Order: sequence, then C-alpha cells, then structure tokens
Amino acid sequence: MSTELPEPPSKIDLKPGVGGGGEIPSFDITLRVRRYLPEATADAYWEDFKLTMYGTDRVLDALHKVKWEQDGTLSFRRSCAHGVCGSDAMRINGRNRLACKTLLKDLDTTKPITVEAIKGLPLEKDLIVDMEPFFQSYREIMPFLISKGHEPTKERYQSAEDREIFDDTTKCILCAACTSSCPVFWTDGQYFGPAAIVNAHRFIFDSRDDAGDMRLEILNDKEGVWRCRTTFNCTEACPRGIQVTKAIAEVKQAILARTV
Amino acid sequence: MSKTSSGTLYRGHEGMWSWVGHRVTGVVIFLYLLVHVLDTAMVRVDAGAYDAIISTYQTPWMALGETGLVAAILFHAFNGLRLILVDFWKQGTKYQRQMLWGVLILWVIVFAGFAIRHLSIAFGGH
Amino acid sequence: MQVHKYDVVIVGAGGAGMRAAIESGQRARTAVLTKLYPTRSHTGAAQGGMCAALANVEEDNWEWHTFDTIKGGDYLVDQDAAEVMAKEAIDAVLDLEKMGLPFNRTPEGKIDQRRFGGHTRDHGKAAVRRACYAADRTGHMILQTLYQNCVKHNVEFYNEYYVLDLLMVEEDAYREDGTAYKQKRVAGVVSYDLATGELHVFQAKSVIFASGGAGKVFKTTSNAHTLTGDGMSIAFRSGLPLEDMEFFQFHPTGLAGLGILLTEGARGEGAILRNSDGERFMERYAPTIKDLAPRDIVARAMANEVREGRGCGPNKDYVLLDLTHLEPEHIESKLPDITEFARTYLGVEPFTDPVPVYPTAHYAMGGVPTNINTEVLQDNDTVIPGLFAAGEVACVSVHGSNRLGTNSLLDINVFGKRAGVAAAEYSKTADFVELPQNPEAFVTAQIEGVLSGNGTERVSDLRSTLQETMDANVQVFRDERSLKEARDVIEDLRIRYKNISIQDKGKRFNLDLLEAIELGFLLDLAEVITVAALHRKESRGGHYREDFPDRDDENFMKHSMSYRDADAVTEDIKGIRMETKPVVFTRYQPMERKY
Amino acid sequence: MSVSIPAPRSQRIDPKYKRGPKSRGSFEMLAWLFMRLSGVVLVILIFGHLFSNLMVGEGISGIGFGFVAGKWASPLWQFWDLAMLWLAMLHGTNGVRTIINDYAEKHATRAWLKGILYVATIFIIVLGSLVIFTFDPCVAGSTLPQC
Ligand SMILES: Cc1cc2nc3c(=O)[nH]c(=O)nc-3n(C[C@H](O)[C@H](O)[C@H](O)COP(=O)(O)OP(=O)(O)OC[C@H]3O[C@@H](n4cnc5c(N)ncnc54)[C@H](O)[C@@H]3O)c2cc1C
Ligand code: HEM
Ligand code: SF4
Ligand code: F3S
Ligand code: FES
Repeated sequence: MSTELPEPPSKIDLKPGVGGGGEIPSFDITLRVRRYLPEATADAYWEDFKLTMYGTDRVLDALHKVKWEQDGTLSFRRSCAHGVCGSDAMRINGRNRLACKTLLKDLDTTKPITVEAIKGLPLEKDLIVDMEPFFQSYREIMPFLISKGHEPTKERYQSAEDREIFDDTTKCILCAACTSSCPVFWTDGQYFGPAAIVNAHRFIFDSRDDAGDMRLEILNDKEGVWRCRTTFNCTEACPRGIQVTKAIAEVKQAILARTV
Repeated sequence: MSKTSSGTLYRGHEGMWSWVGHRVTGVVIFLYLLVHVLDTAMVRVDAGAYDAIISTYQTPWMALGETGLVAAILFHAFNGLRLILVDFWKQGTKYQRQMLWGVLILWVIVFAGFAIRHLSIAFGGH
Repeated sequence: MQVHKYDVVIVGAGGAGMRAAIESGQRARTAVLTKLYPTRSHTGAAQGGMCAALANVEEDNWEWHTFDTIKGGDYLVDQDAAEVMAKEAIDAVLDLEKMGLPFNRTPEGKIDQRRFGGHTRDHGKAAVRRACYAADRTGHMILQTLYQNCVKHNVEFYNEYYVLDLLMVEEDAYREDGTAYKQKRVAGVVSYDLATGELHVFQAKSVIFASGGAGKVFKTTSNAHTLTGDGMSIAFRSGLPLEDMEFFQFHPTGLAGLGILLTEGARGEGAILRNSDGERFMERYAPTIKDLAPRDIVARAMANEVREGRGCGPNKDYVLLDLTHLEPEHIESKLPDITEFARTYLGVEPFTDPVPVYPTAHYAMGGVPTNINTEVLQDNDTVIPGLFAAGEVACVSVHGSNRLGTNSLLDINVFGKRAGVAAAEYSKTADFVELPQNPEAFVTAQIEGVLSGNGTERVSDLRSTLQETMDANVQVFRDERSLKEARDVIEDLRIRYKNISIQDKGKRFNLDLLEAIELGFLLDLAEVITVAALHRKESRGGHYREDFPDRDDENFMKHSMSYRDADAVTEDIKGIRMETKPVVFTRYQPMERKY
Repeated sequence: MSVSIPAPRSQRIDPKYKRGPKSRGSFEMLAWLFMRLSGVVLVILIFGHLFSNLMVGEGISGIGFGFVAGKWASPLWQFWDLAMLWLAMLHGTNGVRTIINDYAEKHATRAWLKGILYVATIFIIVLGSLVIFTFDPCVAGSTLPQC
C-alpha cells in the first residue's frame, strides 16, 4: 500500500531548458541489411540503404523508412514499437536487440549499421524467422500456475516478499533475444534455451504454485539447464533486463537441492 | 538449417569469449593429457626410451609448447574456479565480469612467474 | 484454399480473445486466429491497472464503480452494461489471480490497489484506490497469464493468420409485429496465412471478434502499428453498424512527439502535470480531483495550456509530467517501465527532471455494437445468431463517450469471458450455416487487386497523409471546419487509394500487401469517425466540438450508429447512413459532469 | 465440401528442433556436479604436479627416469598421480563428450565420436593406472643404483 504523500506545491520554478528539447539533430547512416527473399534468390546477401535519420529515431524507424520509401519487399515483424511486445528481436551490429528500443544515436553511425535475423532459428524471409520451435520449448515447461487443493473463494494471499522472489522473471516478453544469442542453442537447436527456463523459473518460485517439482524434472533433461555453459549472452541480450543467467543458476540449484 | 541463416559472427561479451577460451583450452589440455600418459607409460617399458622422450621435452621448442600448455591450464583452472563461483555463489552471476578480470590478472601474474622460471631453465641449459 | 471447421472461431488473441478462448476452449472445439503471435497483442502494452471494487485497501463497492463509469462516460453509457461490468469485475480480478497473475500485494498479502483517474468513493467524494495492478505492467501480466492458461487448456492457435472477411448469409425473417426484415447469420471467416500467402476459410457455428482497436488512424498514438481496426472495418463492410465512432480517447500523458504511453497510474501514484510556468494547472480545471480527473478533461486542459502559450520546450508544444517530488524507490517499485521509456526514448531522467508529455490517441470507445451478452447487433436490437464481439473492437457500451482508465482491461476480461461462454453454448445448439459459393472470392479479388495494381501512389504516403490529417483535425478539439477538411482529405485519399501499387508481389510474409489492405481499413474508419463527429453537434466526453462546446442532452443523449449504405449521403459523404440508438438508463440520471 | 486440414503450417515444428524422448535419471546433473567437484580437486593436484615437476629443483631439466622413480617411491605421489590421472581423464572426457554433443548433429556421427572417445579414455586410464601400480624402478635400461 502506498503511503500518503504531502501535496506537491502548486507552483515551482522550472530549471531552464527542462524536458530536453531543442533542435533534433539529423545525420546520415548506412543501414546494411541481411536480405533473404526465398522466392527470388537461394542465398542471403547484404544490401546497403542510405538514409537520413533524426536523433530520436530507432533502428525500427530506419527499417520502416526503407520499407516505406525505398524497398517495400523488406520484411520484418513489429507491433508495439516501444519494447513491450517482443516482435522485433534482431541482430544489430552483431548483437541481439529490439529494433524499436535501439536508438540510432547510440550506435556508431559513421560505420554501416548491420541488421540481420536472430541466429539459430529457421530463416523465413529477411529478418523473419520461424518462431515455432521457440514457443514449443516454452510450452513444454508447463508455463501456467498449477495449484492443488481447494480454490479459495477470494484471492490467494501472497506476501510482498514472496512476490518479489520471482518478480524479475515475470517481465519476459518472449522475444527470443536470449535463446537466439545462446551459443549452445545455435549448435543443434535441441537445448530448451534460456527463455523457457526463465518462464519455468517464474512458476517454480511462485509460492502459489505446486508443480515446481514437475518443471524441475523437465529441466533436468539432457537438453535442460545442464546444457547452459554460463556464457551470459542471454543476460546481455535481454531487452527487459532480466537476470537470465541468475535465474538459470537458481533453477540448477533447485534441482540439485531436490535430489541431494 | 539452411546456410542462408549465417551472417556475421555474434559479438558476444566477455562471458562468451571466456567460454570459447575455456572450451579451447579444455580440449587442448585433454589432447595433451592423452599424449602425456602415453609418454609417461614408457617408464614401464624402458628407462632409456623414457629419457629419450623426455629429453625432447627439454628442447627449447618443446619448452615453448610446454609454456603454452601451462598457460592454457592456468587459464582453464582459474576460469573454471570462476565458473564454479558463478554456479554456487549467490552473487556470482552479478560479479561474473569482475571475476573474469580477476582471473585474467591472476593468470598473467602466475603465468609470468612460471614462464620466467621455466624458460630460464629450459634455455639456460646446464 | 483450405477449409477448416470449428464450433467456435475467435478472431484476435489479445486479452479479450484469449479470455474468451479459455472459456470456449473447454466447452467446444475452438480455434483462435490472430495476425500476431498471441503474446504480441497490444493488451500487453497496458500499464496501469484493472479496476474492481475489491475493497482490499479502502471501503468501496461495485455501485460506486458503476456510477464512476457512467459519469466518466458522460452518461452515454448503457447503464445495464456498466452494472454488469462493475459487478463482475470482482470475479474477473479473482479469476486472473487464480490463473496465476502476479499482482502487487498489500502488506497483508492481498491484491494491492491504487488510484486511477475518475474512480471515486461514494459518488465523487474523493479519489479511491480501486485499480488492481502489477507494477506498471498490468496488461503484460494479463496477456501472459491468459496465454499461459490457453497453453494449459490446449487452445488451438493459428498465428499470423489475418482475418480479412466475415462470411454471412441473409435470410428473410419476420418480427413479432409481422414486419419483414433480413436476418443475418454468420457462416465463418476468411483468413490469409502470412507465412504462405494461402487463404484459409474457417467455417464456424460461432464467431467471436476480438481484434482490438484502431489507433493507427491517428499519427500520434499509444497504439501498436498493427492496430488498424481490421475487425471494425470488416464488420462495417459486411453491412453491420458501428456505434459511437466519434468518441476516441486521447490519453493525456503520451511521451511528447512519440505517443508512447506513460500510464495514468503515474498520476495515481502522485505525479502531477505542470505548464511552462511550473504551475500545477489541473487545480484550475478540476479543483476536487485535479490531476486525477478523467482523461478527456485532462487532455483538453493540456491542449488548452499549450494553445494559450503555456506549453514547454522550443516549440511550446507540450507540458510536463512531474514525478520529482516522489521517492525514487517508490517510483522504481511502482513505475519501473515508464521511467525507462522516458530515459530510453527522450533521454530524460524522471527522478530529477519532469517528463515532456502530450495527449496521444489511445482508445476507441466505439465499435461493433453488442448487447450485454456480447451478441453482435445488426441494427438497434436484432441479434445476429452466432456472432459475438468483445474488447476494444466492440461497443457494449460501457465506456460511453469517455472510458475511465482501467475499465478496458476490465472490459476485455468481463466481456471476453461472457463471449467465450456464450459462443460455446450457442455452438452446441446450432448447426453450421452453409458457406456461400466461392467463400473466398471477395478476398481473392481484393488481394489480386492490390498485387496487380500498378498505379503511382505509395501506401505509406497515403497513410501518413491520413494520420497527419486526423491528428490535425479530429483530435482533442474539433469543429465543423476542421472536420470538413479531414473529410475532404479522406475522400481524396480514397480516390488515390485506387491507384496504389506495391513492390512485394510474393506469397511469403508479404507485409507490403497487408499494409495496403490495412490502409483500406483505416480509410474506412477514419471516414466513419469524421462523419460521425460532424454529425454530433455537441460536446460530450472524448468528443469536443469548439463550435458546440456544451453537452446537449435534448438532441444527442443517444448512441450514433453508422451504416454502410450505398444510397445514403451523410454530411456530404456518399455511402454512410447515420442512425441513433437510445441509451439505457437504470439508476443514474444525467447530471452536470464536474470533478 | 472441401477437405479439412487439421494441422496448419503455423503449428508445425521444424524436425530439427524436435526433442527426442526425455532422458531419465539425473546423469547430466551428476556430470555437471562432477565437473565442478573434480575441477576444484584438480586445481590442487595439477598445481602441485606442475610445481614439483617444473618449478622446484632443476625444473624440466631435472626430469628423467630417475626423477619419476624417485617420486613414485613415495605412496603419496603414487596416489597423487593416480587421482590426477583418473579425475583429469574423467573430467576431460566428460568435457569432450559435451562438446561432441554440441557440434556433432547427426546421430551416427555423435555415436562414433563418442565411441572413439570412450575407448581412448578407458585405454589411457587403464594404461596409466597399470604404469603407476606396476612401476618397477629396475626395468630394462635402468641406471638407478638400486638395480
Ligand atoms: C499503451 C496502452 C496502455 C493501456 N493501459 C490500460 C490500462 O492501464 N488499463 C486499461 O484498462 N486499459 C488500458 N489500455 C487499453 C487496453 O489495453 C486495450 O483496450 C485492450 O487491451 C484491448 O484488448 P483487445 O483484446 O480488445 O485487443 P488487443 O489486445 O489489441 O488484441 C487484438 C488482437 O486481434 C488480433 N487481430 C487484429 N486484427 C486481426 C485480423 N485482421 N485478423 C486476425 N487477428 C487480428 C491481433 O493479432 C491481436 O491478437 C491501454 C492501451 C494502450 C495502448
Ligand atoms: C585445473 C583445474 C580444472 C578446473 C578448475 C576445471 C574446471 C572446469 C569446469 C568448471 C568445467 C565446466 C565448464 C562448464 O560447464 O561450462 C570444465 C570443463 C572442461 N574441462 Fe576443465 N577444469 C580443470 C582441468 C581440466 C583438465 C586437466 C582438462 C583436460 C583433461 C579439462 C578439460 C575440460 C574440458 C574439455 C571441458 C569442457 C569444456 C566445455 O564444455 O566447454 N579441464 N572444467
Ligand atoms: S528472457 Fe528476456 S530476452 Fe529472453 S525472451 Fe524473455 S524478454 Fe526476451
Ligand atoms: S546464453 Fe546460453 S549458455 Fe547459458 S548463460 Fe545464457 S543460456
Ligand atoms: S515492436 Fe514490440 S518489442 Fe519492438
């Protein structure tokens, strides 16, 4: 419950120039996109686009500009445009990012900005990959609350501390930036992958859930948590700032604790 | 998967490169270990033969190789300890990067100590 | 082309669609068709909360909630629907909790609640804590929780299937008084598989539309790129009316220039609005609840400040949302995401600096008319058997002329559930309606038309012209001149739309093609919105006519119903017929709306 | 009425990603745990080994048949080297097994590579153990005084 705050003053003096603003600088960039048009060519190739962009533009804006003004065949997924839907994970300058959350001004605009599809999932077209294997792994860890016993008539109680334990992993938007940055996942695609483990973690550590054991058993598989080699690519790629490797470590500990 | 999906190399951070290093050093050490057990087994066959083989280790070129091997073992060992901390220490994942720098510093110091002593023996001769 | 047969087909996998799917999937063979992966739906962007009179932290009851909803909607709310929603809100929240939604908790471990605009205790006495929330990610948690439960119940999803047409047949029928009319019946939908470019016809006994909003009619919007009003437009093209389309909500606090939303929950937690003089100007517009007044009032106040020269920034075109007097830990725990948005997208640190904000197009109050059982109406009271709608696409009307914050997440849960149950029950009693000959013919022609078009117009040019026009003329302030201008531009765009060409002619993931089709939907809706706005010569809720600044209950206390009708002319636009529908009153008579 | 196709494309999983049957037991967990436990022990064993062989006395130049014989005269060093042999071999073998699992995608390739690996491992461990246990300072060519 939030505490009662004193009324803020009716009038304050604003600092000069408050709220940013001023002229938005513009600059030229080269966007180097890895194209793949399965109906036209057998292989992927790089294509450069020259664009004039503004200081507040994101990589997604640059892609839109290409699609809307230069080449309508350029294909990519996107929806919310502010980093909450998970549609547009891609490899930007060699690292997994959300295009809508990566500001151009934060990249080195003197060099071409490379954009390519995320790695390790079947490529469909340009920046679009087949997400089904990814979601399949997610579905396999039973990502839903399972509780035994009587349903309470009102809500189940949960202390704020218990709620806090799994807070981090509830933030996942299933963008696949983590799983497709994992060197182990790239190898044969059999590894459950960090995203599935993150979502298992979300339930394993939820005090209201009773099926943690089953999920631990699933992840104790040869393709489960033990394949993680703690390379931290996932943690660094996660656009929601989830401590993915930490969550994986906690799941490993939980499996150990339950057997030993 | 089709070859079309390959593109640039993934630009991982420290964590990924340390893993590459750990993996490569692990394999190198393993291969060396196979050979090392075989050559040591010569002590069971013939003392002269063993000495002959060992003397090849004492040539400057082998000494350099030996130094490289020790470098690999030192890195693998220190980084291995870091990985163990990442896995078992609560704050491990938070400080993994700092620990990697620690590993590298320790590695440089210990390796320098070793290299000076070892190479001076190997090249210094009797 | 392939044909699939299901008892129930749900169009859209946002909050409303998946809530329906959970119910219907357990009762009947159900398929969910969605143009996005379910977890990409825009419900996930909702931040602030979902209201229910749980009374977990303060005295509260569902009647107060009903009153607030009705008053917030400026009395254009159907009061029976509002009662249903406020009453069922409590179970809706508890259902979600039982499904696993991780709400924030009170120290006793109950679901925590916070303040939100327009929600008051005892008919307007003071702001009340009614919004249940999970930090500022309530929508994210709802969407994830619902998807998780769909996985649990093995709901069949068809992801990246764009529904482009609704299949209906008409039968002769007679009313009780003996008059003849055409009764529509639903047969199924036609969808386009993005991955392969193939058409799939889904034959179904029941169809639920849950395809969300239409924010992309405007340029500055909190809505996703994919919210192009497909469902509303498809219904309209199929001869169904659209209700109350002139009412579009502009959310006060969008990041200036970008439209990305900063939840009203921020003001619920104590943030306030200031103009360039540093003045807390809402004290002048709504002395009692100030910054927590309903959205239409706050948005208008902000626009007014800017108009009168008290805006901030180099162009004096925005005001400031001030959180600096709040404790950083408090902000971090209650509003982590929106502070990150301010940092990422504007480079402003909300702990120390106020954030530039301006109203952003947010929510369509209008939509496909339904009754409280979510059955779609083909006119004021004739139900179309088997056709249901819920969520932002529908207009039950619980939001009237202005939706209260948190009532939409509630709407999608309450009416989504009702739709799921009703559709499944209906499918048990009904037979399949025979598909028309060549059911896909219309869509095939539409696609062929776009693919073979070799005109000179670019889809993106038309779209941005449309969006800019709507922003300039049909936004917070409207008058006859601006609306007529918008109308003329839209007419012109309609002509130019016939002359488009696209570059991608392929079958796989042809988003170029779909953007063209979506533009067609947007043009339809922009036209309906503008005509309906011209037609309503009063100001009420989200619709503010400067030339008619007062509410006019005498002439306009009724819903507007827009029909597509080739022979009609309304406000000089051919093809649209405007009718009205009475508002349902149960217990609250219209009063002046003061806060 | 046209055909109805129950499984549309959007629910098809690329066969490459289909997981085989679930593995039973906790072998992978034990292997993981073993890597860490053996790692800690190996640090001591290997550092001790390297130190005594390469650092003290004459270092590498001092190593010869006599040096080995001298060392293995002590049961401590015998045990030390035996433990090191076993742990390092098992640790390394398991490590290489992981690597094979990662990069050899075809089932047959995997089986072959792992087969070779295990044979080599068993051979080396057996050989090494025999050498340590049956070490005879007076083998042919020995110039040690006690022979
Ligand atoms: C930024 C933001 C914040 C908000 N915050 C709040 C809040 O705090 N509280 C509150 O109560 N409300 C809030 N709202 C409003 C509320 O989130 C939405 O009104 C509500 O989520 C709409 O849900 P829906 O299920 O109707 O549609 P959506 O969630 O938009 O889902 C639409 C679905 O339909 C599918 N679809 C669309 N067209 C087609 C087609 N042609 N074929 C197939 N599928 C299609 C899409 O794929 C998607 O799955 C907010 C809205 C926004 C934009
Ligand atoms: C000196 C002490 C050693 C320590 C502390 C150590 C530690 C570790 C640890 C913790 C791992 C697991 C890494 C992971 O799961 O990601 C590992 C892997 C490995 N180790 Fe060692 N190790 C040591 C010595 C050796 C030796 C002597 C060999 C060779 C015989 C070796 C070969 C390997 C191999 C091949 C791997 C697998 C690498 C991979 O999967 O990427 N290690 N080591
Ligand atoms: S854990 Fe992070 S990177 Fe992975 S899917 Fe979830 S949000 Fe994306
Ligand atoms: S990238 Fe992969 S190896 Fe582990 S730490 Fe992350 S899952
Ligand atoms: S478009 Fe939604 S996350 Fe980027």
